[in-house]
Amino acid sequence: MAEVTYKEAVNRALADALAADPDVFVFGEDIGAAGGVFKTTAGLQERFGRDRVLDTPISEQAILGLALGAATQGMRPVAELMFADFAGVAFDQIVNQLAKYRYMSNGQISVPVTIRLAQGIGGGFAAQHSQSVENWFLNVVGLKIVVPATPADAYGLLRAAIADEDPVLFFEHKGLLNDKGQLEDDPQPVEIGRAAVVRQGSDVTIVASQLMRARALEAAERLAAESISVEVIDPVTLVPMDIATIGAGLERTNNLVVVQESSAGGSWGATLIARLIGEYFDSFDSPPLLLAGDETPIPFAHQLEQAWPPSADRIVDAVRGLLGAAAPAAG
Amino acid sequence: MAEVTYKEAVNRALADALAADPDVFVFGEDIGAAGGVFKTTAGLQERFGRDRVLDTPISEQAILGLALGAATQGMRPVAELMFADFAGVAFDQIVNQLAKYRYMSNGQISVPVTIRLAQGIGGGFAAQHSQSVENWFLNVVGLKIVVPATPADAYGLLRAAIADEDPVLFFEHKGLLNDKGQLEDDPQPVEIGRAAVVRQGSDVTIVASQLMRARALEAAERLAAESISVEVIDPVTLVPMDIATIGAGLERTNNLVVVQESSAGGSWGATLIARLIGEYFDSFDSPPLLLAGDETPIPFAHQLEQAWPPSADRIVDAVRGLLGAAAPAAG
Amino acid sequence: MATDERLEILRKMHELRFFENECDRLFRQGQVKGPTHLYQGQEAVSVGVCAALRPGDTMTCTYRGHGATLAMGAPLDKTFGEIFGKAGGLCGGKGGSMHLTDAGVGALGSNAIVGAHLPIANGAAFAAMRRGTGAVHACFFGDGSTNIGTFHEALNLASLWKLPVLFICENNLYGEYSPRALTTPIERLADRGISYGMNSLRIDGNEVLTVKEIVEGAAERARSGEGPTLIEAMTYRHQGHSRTDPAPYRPDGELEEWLERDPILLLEGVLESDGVGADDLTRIREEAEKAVADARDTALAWPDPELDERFDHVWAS
Amino acid sequence: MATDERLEILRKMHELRFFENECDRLFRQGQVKGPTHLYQGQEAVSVGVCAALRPGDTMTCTYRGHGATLAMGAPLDKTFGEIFGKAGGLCGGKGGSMHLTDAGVGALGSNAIVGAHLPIANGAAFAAMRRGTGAVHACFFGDGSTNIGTFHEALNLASLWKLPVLFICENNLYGEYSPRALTTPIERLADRGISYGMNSLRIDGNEVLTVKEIVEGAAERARSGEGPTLIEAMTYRHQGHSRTDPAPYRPDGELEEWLERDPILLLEGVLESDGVGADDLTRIREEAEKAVADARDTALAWPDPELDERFDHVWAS
Ligand SMILES: Cc1ncc(C[n+]2csc(CCOP(=O)(O)OP(=O)(O)O)c2C)c(N)n1
Ligand SMILES: Cc1ncc(C[n+]2csc(CCOP(=O)(O)OP(=O)(O)O)c2C)c(N)n1
Ligand SMILES: [Mg+2]
Ligand SMILES: [Mg+2]
Repeated sequence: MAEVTYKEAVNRALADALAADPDVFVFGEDIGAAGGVFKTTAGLQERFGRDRVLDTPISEQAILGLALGAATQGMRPVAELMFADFAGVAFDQIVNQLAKYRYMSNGQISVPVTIRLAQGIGGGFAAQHSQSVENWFLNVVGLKIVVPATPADAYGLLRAAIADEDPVLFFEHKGLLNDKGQLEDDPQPVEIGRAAVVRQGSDVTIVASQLMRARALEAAERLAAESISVEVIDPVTLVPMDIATIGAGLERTNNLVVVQESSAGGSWGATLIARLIGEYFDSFDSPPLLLAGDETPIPFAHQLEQAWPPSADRIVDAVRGLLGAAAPAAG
Repeated sequence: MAEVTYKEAVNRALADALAADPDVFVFGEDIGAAGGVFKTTAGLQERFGRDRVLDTPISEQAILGLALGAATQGMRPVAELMFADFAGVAFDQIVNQLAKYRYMSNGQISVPVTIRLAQGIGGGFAAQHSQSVENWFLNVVGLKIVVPATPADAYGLLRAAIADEDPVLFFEHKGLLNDKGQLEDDPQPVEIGRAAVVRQGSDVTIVASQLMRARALEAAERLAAESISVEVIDPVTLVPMDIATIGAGLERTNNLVVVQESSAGGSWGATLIARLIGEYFDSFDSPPLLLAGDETPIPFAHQLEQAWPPSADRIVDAVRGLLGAAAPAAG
Repeated sequence: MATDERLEILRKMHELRFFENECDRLFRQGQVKGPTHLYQGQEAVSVGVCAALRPGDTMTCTYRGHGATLAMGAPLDKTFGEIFGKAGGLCGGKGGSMHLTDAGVGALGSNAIVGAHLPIANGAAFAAMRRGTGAVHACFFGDGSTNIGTFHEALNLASLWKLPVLFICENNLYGEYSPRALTTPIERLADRGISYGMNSLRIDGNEVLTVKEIVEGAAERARSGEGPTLIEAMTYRHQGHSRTDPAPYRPDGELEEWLERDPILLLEGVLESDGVGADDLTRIREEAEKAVADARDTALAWPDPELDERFDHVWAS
Repeated sequence: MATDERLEILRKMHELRFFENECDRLFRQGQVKGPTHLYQGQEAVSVGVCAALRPGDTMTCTYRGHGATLAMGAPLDKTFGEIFGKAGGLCGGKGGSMHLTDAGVGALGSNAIVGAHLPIANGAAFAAMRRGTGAVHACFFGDGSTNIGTFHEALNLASLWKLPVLFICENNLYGEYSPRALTTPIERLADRGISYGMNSLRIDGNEVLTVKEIVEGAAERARSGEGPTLIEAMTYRHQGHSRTDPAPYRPDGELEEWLERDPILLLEGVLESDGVGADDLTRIREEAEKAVADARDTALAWPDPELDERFDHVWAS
């Protein structure tokens, strides 16, 4: 067991995958010689050579297409999109190609591609470099979507993603890169598709991922002081979503708050709520609440940016409101 | 009043907009000399000339960027993406540029762009040419999204879209192009953002758009024979969604079914349900139901394709199940 | 090249031609649903290219891909079956006319998004290079496709990394209903290779033996690590863009001129002047015609997929 | 060109230089948040280009766009204000360093997605052409940006439609941390114009007067309907890619060589040899320095935006 940063965990997962399987290769813009703009790939090219850790031109469509094509031949490409927002310039390759390739061929061809995307708010990068874009892909069937919040999950899920026969979008949150956490000395893959109950509680279930997870935990601490017992669940994987674990949490607390960084429209939070209300209708004592980013593009100025996504304050207030409203009905 | 097809209504809206405003121009691949692959732009180039109705190379990014740039100068571009699925190759221009341009400039620059996209299942076009891709844009703030189902709405909303100062994605459904309906002799724009109650009913509210609207109406007819009274609401616009009209319907019937062509994840149906359950929690006698396309890419073979989206049969069964289940609770 | 080999090339061209004629007929009869983009007139390109390939080489192509898929060796019946949406089709009916895949023969998929497969082609070539298999990848696309962004990105990367890929631009003078001049400011598309420092040439795409010879050379370069080649093969499609297009935009006489340079006639002419008898030529043609008719009947008799099969093969795991 | 005009050009270059030096200093002090991509060393390109433009012309540029935005005429204080995220900034603090817009002077926006503004540039030029205003559009981008799909699509369409747009490729030898050769298989990027039949040239981007003269010619062509020009301006950035980059990848001596060809020194040399006195040069420099310092202080004193302002200007209606 050692303390590592999220960034180091990603780096180690890449290194271990490269060491374990000659079919793995890692590539993207400035990830080789320079070790990546966020240094998540630092040292990999020195260690594994320029044949397996490759710098590319600024050509996101060429990068993802190459990953797909190499995967058809059984290789295990790990492609980086420097900022997740750049998925926009290669969207077709993800949604019309990668997601559908296997199906259109009737299973003749598998495309075990991992795409790493650095996403999220907080760096003063403004509207085109700060989005959490995981939701852009929810309506596209055929992609697994992973959103680790801790170093251990980052390591384990990245190993699992690379080993997976299906394409996986692996979202690294820029705001978590320097967060620290424990990692086993011989860390293992973490199964894709499992939510984690990260705090026990009996009054309300908060579902929150990545940057919002810590805020939910902070809110839970503060609410505990008011004798409100909060359960926190990290979905960890968005597709496939672990409905069973989250539904079980809901059945324990009968109140649900989903906290997500991005706006509400077409989001995983909305999708989750719609699904749970259909399947667990009688388990809700109060209306499920979706706390989401503002209904605007992300502004640059520091204070505006800080105000944009849900804060621990907003979560605390929301839970108070919810339980206040629910109490009579439950009593 | 005259009977016209959906396709003719689109054509007439374009012609009227071109005639009314010299800043309007219409362009896209094969839309000029050939009148478009679906013939929605037939005759426009002959009438308005090659300066205002332009054929382009196969360059979707160049097309949408040109629209945006011309709009910054006060022109009113109407760009066509031949198949909506091709939004994938120009996604950045829509989500990172068009949607954010006004905001990032703090309102200095408006981008009154209309993008016409032909979407939908039913032509045997398979996985890359049959999608309803409206949901790809829901998590991106700054785009209005319009999904007309009738010739009158197609005409009126297209005129409104072109006149709108904000970017509008105007989705034409391929399966409706030859549908007929009435159009006024002097048709007027239809306000963006208004849902339409297209059938009165008291037992359940079905919300359905485009191809699903007729199926919902058919299901309603059949259910009427079983003395189940179905209200049908067409959202018409997905962003901004007319929550008030739909919520009022829900308050009348206390049961909700949303029927959409596309899959469930990250969809407008899921978003609508999540929002309504939050705002109208006490109005639901039964769990809201989302009937959606299968959780697969769209298959080619005729029978498989037909089986993919919700059918009138599936809607009838779902409503029966819902009311059967709801009856005891309501009684 | 031995006469036998050339006769096999002729047979393949006939098969492609008869296959497309059958598709056309069946579509017009309404027996088959969905769009279709036929290949009559361009047979020398894919047959010539694929004749220059070796086992283990791979190929990607476009929605106008019946020809290239057959030229790679996909069986006639399963290819028909896919276009008919049959359970026994190459892709169990999930892909259809625009999405033919036969991984076993290296046909990695036809693509319905213009230009999307060019970056994918690079990937297959990259895998071959890394593994040192000596394989090359042939990537077919049209003249109109050279205006989309993926063309640029893919050729740049292929040249930079010296990937063993052959970019075969089938210049049939039109992209959908638009003649080249309406969409492209230069006439010689092979010149676009200059942007990438790529070996590039324009060839007569109706002369199958020329195509084969040129591609053998380019493939040899690619296999030995000298990188990709862009080949602009001048050809013509005898039909409209798709079955709903009567091609009214063609100048008078253009089709007729190209029919005189029908690639099958050209090859027959070469063979005749080399002494192959008319009866041999007729026999080959008739055998091909019969093979196509038999395959069609076989495939037509196959069952439709079960409705539940639509849920299969979304996920590997 | 009159001496006065050249002195104004020198003043502008000094302003850009001092402006960036201030940004650098303030960022390093942590007084300002967010990324920043500085422009020192490349001033001759945007100042030269914009000096060749007329009122009514428009411009788009990249995240490395402080210089081009100022060169178009955006005020120093409001530009600082935007980078500081102030309410009084060009975009009320919503845009920041990578998204500077001053529509009043024709600065239509810097863009943080590589290549995304090239198609947008075409649109502004199209509007000018349709309305017959005679305006041109100047579009700035880097060497690394010539490998992305939008570059190809935009140049093709611009040439086809003879749009009055000037594509100014600022070749500063690097895209982020990658030298040209790591990403691009040809050395002369101007050659990429061949793909579009476009008038193309490579020029010394550190000689501001050359830049201005060449661009005047290209603008004249564009205004008179002869279409776009691709100009590859050779230059160098004195800083790393962004503030977190110490540029360890530079070969020894490279920076020093380019510092000898600092565009400000080069222009001062020309002016001196034309008889302008050292005191005049000093005065211009000091005035520029003071103007920048004053603007900085003005902007720093502005209030931050109110939190509720973040909801403004999403929608026009
Ligand atoms: C990205 C994209 N844009 C547009 C289309 C529609 N489309 C299909 S084929 C075609 C013309 C392609 O022309 P060309 O590359 O010359 O190939 P050909 O059909 O002549 O073989 C177009 C525009 C598409 N399928 N994908
Ligand atoms: C689509 C996209 N890909 C990658 C990036 C990240 N990125 C920002 S600047 C840059 C390098 C651009 O180099 P160049 O065009 O030479 O411009 P310079 O920075 O040298 O001015 C890269 C890769 C981006 N912003 N957008
Ligand atoms: Mg063609
Ligand atoms: Mg550069």
